[in-house]
Amino acid sequence: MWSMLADNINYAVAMILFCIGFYTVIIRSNLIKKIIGLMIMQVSVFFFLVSVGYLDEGVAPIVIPGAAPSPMVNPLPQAMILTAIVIAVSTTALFLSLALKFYEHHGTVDMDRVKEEKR
Amino acid sequence: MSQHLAIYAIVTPLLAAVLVPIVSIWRKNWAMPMTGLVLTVSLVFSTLLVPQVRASGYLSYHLGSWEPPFGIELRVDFLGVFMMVLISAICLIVAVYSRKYIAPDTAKDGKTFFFYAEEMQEEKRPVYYSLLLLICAAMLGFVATGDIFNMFVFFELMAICSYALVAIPGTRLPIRAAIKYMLMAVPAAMLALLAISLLYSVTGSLNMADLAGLAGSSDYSRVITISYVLLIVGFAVKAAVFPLHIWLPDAHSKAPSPVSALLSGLIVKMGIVGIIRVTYSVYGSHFPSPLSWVTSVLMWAAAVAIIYGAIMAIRQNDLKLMIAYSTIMNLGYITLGFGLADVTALVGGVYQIMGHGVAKACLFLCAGSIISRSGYQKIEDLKGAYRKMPLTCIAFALASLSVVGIPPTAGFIGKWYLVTGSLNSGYPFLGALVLAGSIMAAVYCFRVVYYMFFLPPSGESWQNVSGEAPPSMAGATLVLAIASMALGIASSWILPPLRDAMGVLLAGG
Amino acid sequence: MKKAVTLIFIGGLAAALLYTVALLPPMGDADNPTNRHIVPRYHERGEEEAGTGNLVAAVILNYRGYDTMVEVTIFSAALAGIFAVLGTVRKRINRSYIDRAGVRFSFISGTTVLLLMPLIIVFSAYTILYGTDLPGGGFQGGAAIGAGVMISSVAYGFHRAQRRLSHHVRIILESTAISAFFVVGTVGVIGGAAFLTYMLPALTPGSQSVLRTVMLLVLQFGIGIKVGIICTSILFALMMEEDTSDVEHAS
Amino acid sequence: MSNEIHSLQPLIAILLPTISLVGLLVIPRHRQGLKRIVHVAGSLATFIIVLSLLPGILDGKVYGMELIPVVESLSIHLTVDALGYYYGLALAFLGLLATIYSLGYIKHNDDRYFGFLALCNSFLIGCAFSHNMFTYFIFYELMTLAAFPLIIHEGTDAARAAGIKYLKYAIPAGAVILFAILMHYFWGGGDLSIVSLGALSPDATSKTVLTVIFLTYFAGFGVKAAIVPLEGWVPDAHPAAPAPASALLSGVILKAGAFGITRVILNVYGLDQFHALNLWIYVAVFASITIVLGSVRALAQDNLKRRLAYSSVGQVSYMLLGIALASYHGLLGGIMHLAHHALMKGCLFMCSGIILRKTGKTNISEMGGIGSRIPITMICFSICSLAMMGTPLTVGFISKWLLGSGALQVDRPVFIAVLLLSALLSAAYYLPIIYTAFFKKPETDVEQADLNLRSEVSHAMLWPTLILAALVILAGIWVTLPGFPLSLASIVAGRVFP
Repeated sequence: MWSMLADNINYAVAMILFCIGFYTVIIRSNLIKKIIGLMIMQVSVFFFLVSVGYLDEGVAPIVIPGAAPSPMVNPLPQAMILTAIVIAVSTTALFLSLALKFYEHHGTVDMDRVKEEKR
Repeated sequence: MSQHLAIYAIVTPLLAAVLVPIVSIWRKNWAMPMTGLVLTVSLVFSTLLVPQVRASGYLSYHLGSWEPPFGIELRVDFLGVFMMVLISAICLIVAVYSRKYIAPDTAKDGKTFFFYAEEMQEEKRPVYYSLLLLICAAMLGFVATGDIFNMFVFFELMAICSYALVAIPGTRLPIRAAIKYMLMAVPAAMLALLAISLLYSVTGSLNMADLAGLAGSSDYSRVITISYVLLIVGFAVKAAVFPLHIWLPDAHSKAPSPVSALLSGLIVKMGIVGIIRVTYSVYGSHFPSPLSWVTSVLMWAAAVAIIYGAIMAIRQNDLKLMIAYSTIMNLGYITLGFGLADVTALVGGVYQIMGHGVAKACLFLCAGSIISRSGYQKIEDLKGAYRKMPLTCIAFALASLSVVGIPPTAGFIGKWYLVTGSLNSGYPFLGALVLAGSIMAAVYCFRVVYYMFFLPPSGESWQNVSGEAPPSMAGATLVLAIASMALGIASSWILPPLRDAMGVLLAGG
Repeated sequence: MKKAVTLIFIGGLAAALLYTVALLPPMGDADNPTNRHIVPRYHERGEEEAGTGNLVAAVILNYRGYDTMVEVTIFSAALAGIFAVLGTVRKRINRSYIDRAGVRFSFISGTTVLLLMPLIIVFSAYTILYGTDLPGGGFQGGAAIGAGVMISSVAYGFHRAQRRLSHHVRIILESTAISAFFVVGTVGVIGGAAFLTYMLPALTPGSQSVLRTVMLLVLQFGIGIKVGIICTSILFALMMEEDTSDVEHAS
Repeated sequence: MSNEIHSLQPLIAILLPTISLVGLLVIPRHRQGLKRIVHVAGSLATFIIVLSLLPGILDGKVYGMELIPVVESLSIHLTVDALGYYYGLALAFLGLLATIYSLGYIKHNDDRYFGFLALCNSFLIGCAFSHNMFTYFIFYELMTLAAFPLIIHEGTDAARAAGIKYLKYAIPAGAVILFAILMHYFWGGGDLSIVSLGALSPDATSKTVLTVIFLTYFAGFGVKAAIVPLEGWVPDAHPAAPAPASALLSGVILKAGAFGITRVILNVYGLDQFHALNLWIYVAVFASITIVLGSVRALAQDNLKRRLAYSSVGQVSYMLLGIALASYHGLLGGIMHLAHHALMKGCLFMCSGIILRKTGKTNISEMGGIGSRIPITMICFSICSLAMMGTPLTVGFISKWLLGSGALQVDRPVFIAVLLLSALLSAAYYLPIIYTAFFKKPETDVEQADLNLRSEVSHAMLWPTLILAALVILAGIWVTLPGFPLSLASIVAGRVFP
């Protein structure tokens, strides 16, 4: 088991990062920190995916005409990451705008400081 | 040409979503007609798909003409096309309703009673319509795709649009509701993405049909189980399965009413459709071990959700909050239909998706008409509403008949199948629970109906209400109400193919 | 209390995930399922099938072009969402903290930007043009354009950047990518193939490849412009400040 | 059913009352007279259509038509067999008279009232003509909801409270019935037919399950049929509702529950199985308790309509008792009592309505001497109350006699004791009313004064009362007239006891 963890150290790091991000999202009451936690989660998943795509002594998946054929890493996870990055950027931007509006309304980005109120 | 219908039903709204803001730079009031036109096109295309799908069990479309495991495949089975028709129809009605709702005109005596009038600034209206189109396209793509990563992408598109639509009034409570929603939904989406990556890392494929085969014969069955659980959790947040429902009441009650109708009627259902999809088309067939306990967990969660949602709905005093909690309860019904893992119950659940979608959209739109017309949100303020807004109140009453499950409405059919299914799979207790739930539904629905129709207005209320909502709004609600009746009577045309489709699904296909 | 519960929950999650990691196939192994199942075809026939030496671009634009189409739509959705939350330009005065802090057009930064700007534009154009065969592509180039606009707006102040690139212009440019995808896909349909097929079966092989290259370029530029504009718009939307006189408390 | 003759008439009979709804929608508000004509026309046409089926039914024909299937293998299917026709005829007739009576009685907000009256009629006819439990349940639930506005029509707080109480009883009852139907559907092999005898085959499942299903049905329908632990809504709903509505309530709506139990006993289980499973004991015991308790509670009431309501609680159980006895005469008497009680109690409630309108009195103790003021009404009242006690030459006597001999046929004399006891009790609570009305002097001189002006009410209210009273006598003397209860009930009993 531990040997497997050692082999897949990237995976392990990704998972730990994921949990750190999750913890931040839950614990921190500051919106900006929550957003940072979300980004940590996202990045950890990207890290995991790119490690999945890795191949020992593989080169970038670019076919150069006339070059000697050498093992190339897996392009599919990279494409998936590109998509996921766009999603992450969009989510973060939207969340930041919400935080901005929250700040305009309440003068703070700390969710606990704001008491519940009815419409 | 006909094989391209599915893709164009999805792509046309996507394109229109970016064209609507451009057009409305010069022509302000073309936004809604464009939206309506495009959604009609989608509706027509999805409806034209039905005969094809019924003829050949499912319809497979290879995008970029790459054969499946290498490219992305659209795989529309009967469940998919069923959902596509439902989605485009409800989105169309909501778009028609929204026209007067977000762009109110003042009443005869010059003063406008519209509640969101100052909150939906004029420059936000094209944005609203393009978000509406995007979310419709996202849902269509979500139910139509046959590729699990593509499913996730559409899921995210849908999620982002729904956050934005909840927050569109820009005032305090909608913003807070949207933040709460995102704080639960984004980590859930990340869990789903992680699950998909795990699945990919042990199978090397993303195509569902392909995965179904690989997952069965994989050496990494435990990883696949874990990825299944993570994926289910990711979808369950969207589906507001019981312990993960916390975001729902705020988001649904604070959003503008058409958006609440969309959220309650369709978007939460997408989570359950996703659960059904991945369970039966990816993991289920050759790999039944996760089903056994995960589905039973979901079943009991659903049982709790029914009771909890009903009790909370009875205790509410705010109209939209009550409807939102009733949504939690009905999601419990649908999840129960899935959790029983029995064909009849699943048919009941899916029929409930449709019946509840239509009825709940109608309830929220009626609440929107009443609130925007009179500003009253408390239930006891609705006394005597019938005298001022008869059509809206009638629509509300019909829809609540369906929510309660009075025959012959769509809700009744769904409950009938749920109870039969629970008897079928040896849980008569749950069947009784479903009926007890419908009694409680009667308590909270008929209370409102009783206030509306049989009580005189209290004091000065409803004095300065200028009367019925504009025809487009009242018409939209009435259409939905009548549909929820008709779907109960016409069920015999929908049920047999649905039962066949569910049979195929449960058999793993 | 909350901390404790969260720690237990997160600990459980971490344990489960690490356990999963221990079960996963060793990283980088040549006969992992990921390297055996679909990818070999991409490696072997990717170039002549998809017409791009950059296999990532091949996957993005060709094998999984549909994903990319939805992806660029997500960008528009995010922008629409931000407009929905913050409102668009018209109701807001185009002022930012840069304008308020008296730092107006510091000579050094201005000159630097003046010198850098052409390079950035050229570089991004290059990235987009050669993205099909070399590292790069529409997203990267678009990001470069966006960065260029950002530094210029930081250096010259926000309102001047606004004047150069008004809201309406951005709205219009923002639709390029999806329109490009729609057009390209429809061409495939007209040609009798499926949506997003970059070839017309009617044509001769030679003109096939020409058509395909054209289409790929159309897509790359569409994506590039779109990404750049979106980055700019998001920046503008977030930089704009409410005129504090009419902060709406409509609640 | 195999020998079912396809005919549209059942459907037309169900749809006809709704023409008065159309009348409500299209006729402008100020043309009230025209509206009322339309209401009467609707219910009259219904009655005529139902009557037009009579000859065929007497020849033992069975009409029917299958409407759309709702759930697969379950369809909304209308069938007119003898039992259903008998119930349908009774309620169409009473509905017609109640509509005419309402013209004189209802004073305010009558659009809502007449609309829901018409809906109630059509849904009740749907119940009567339904082919399977599924159809029955659909119409039953709709009828339950449609009766609510009738109960709360007066709009007073008491009426609202009564209406809410009614819903509190009726909606859970609906859910219970639905659960029973689903169990029946599941374990009965998907056959919910209620026209063939003994559709639920015993070999399908175990005795316990059959018993459970039956008791669930019994509890569900028992709420409408006012079986004793579940009768709580009846004494509140009747006084609150307008007189014609309460006439309908105890005349036919209470019977809808009893009719459902009858269908379950006769057609779902079949008398033999019903006995083999010893289910008759539950029914007979509960019915007897209800009969006695209802009469005893009636004694204590001073409000006239409350007393009548409790009397209905007792009377409806006569039916169930007769059927539970499972002897030829008992069955005959039980089924005949459905219509007999509808006639008597309808007339009584209409009389109470007239009393209310003319003298404004609701309590019996204040009714001194009204007999000399509204003599015709009070004579009708006396006839019906005598019939209630079972005086010979009235319908009450016939059903009691048949029930008694039915009890003897299966020699269980204890039930004769029950019948006699209830007869005595009903004498004890009806005779004082007659005495007060005719022989007691009013308290105050003022009333004494206006006794001299003896004026009956409008014809619209008087004639239905008279017709009912006349029928009570006529059907008591000329029993065998075709179309009268005996002719139809004997067909039903003849099917059960060939």
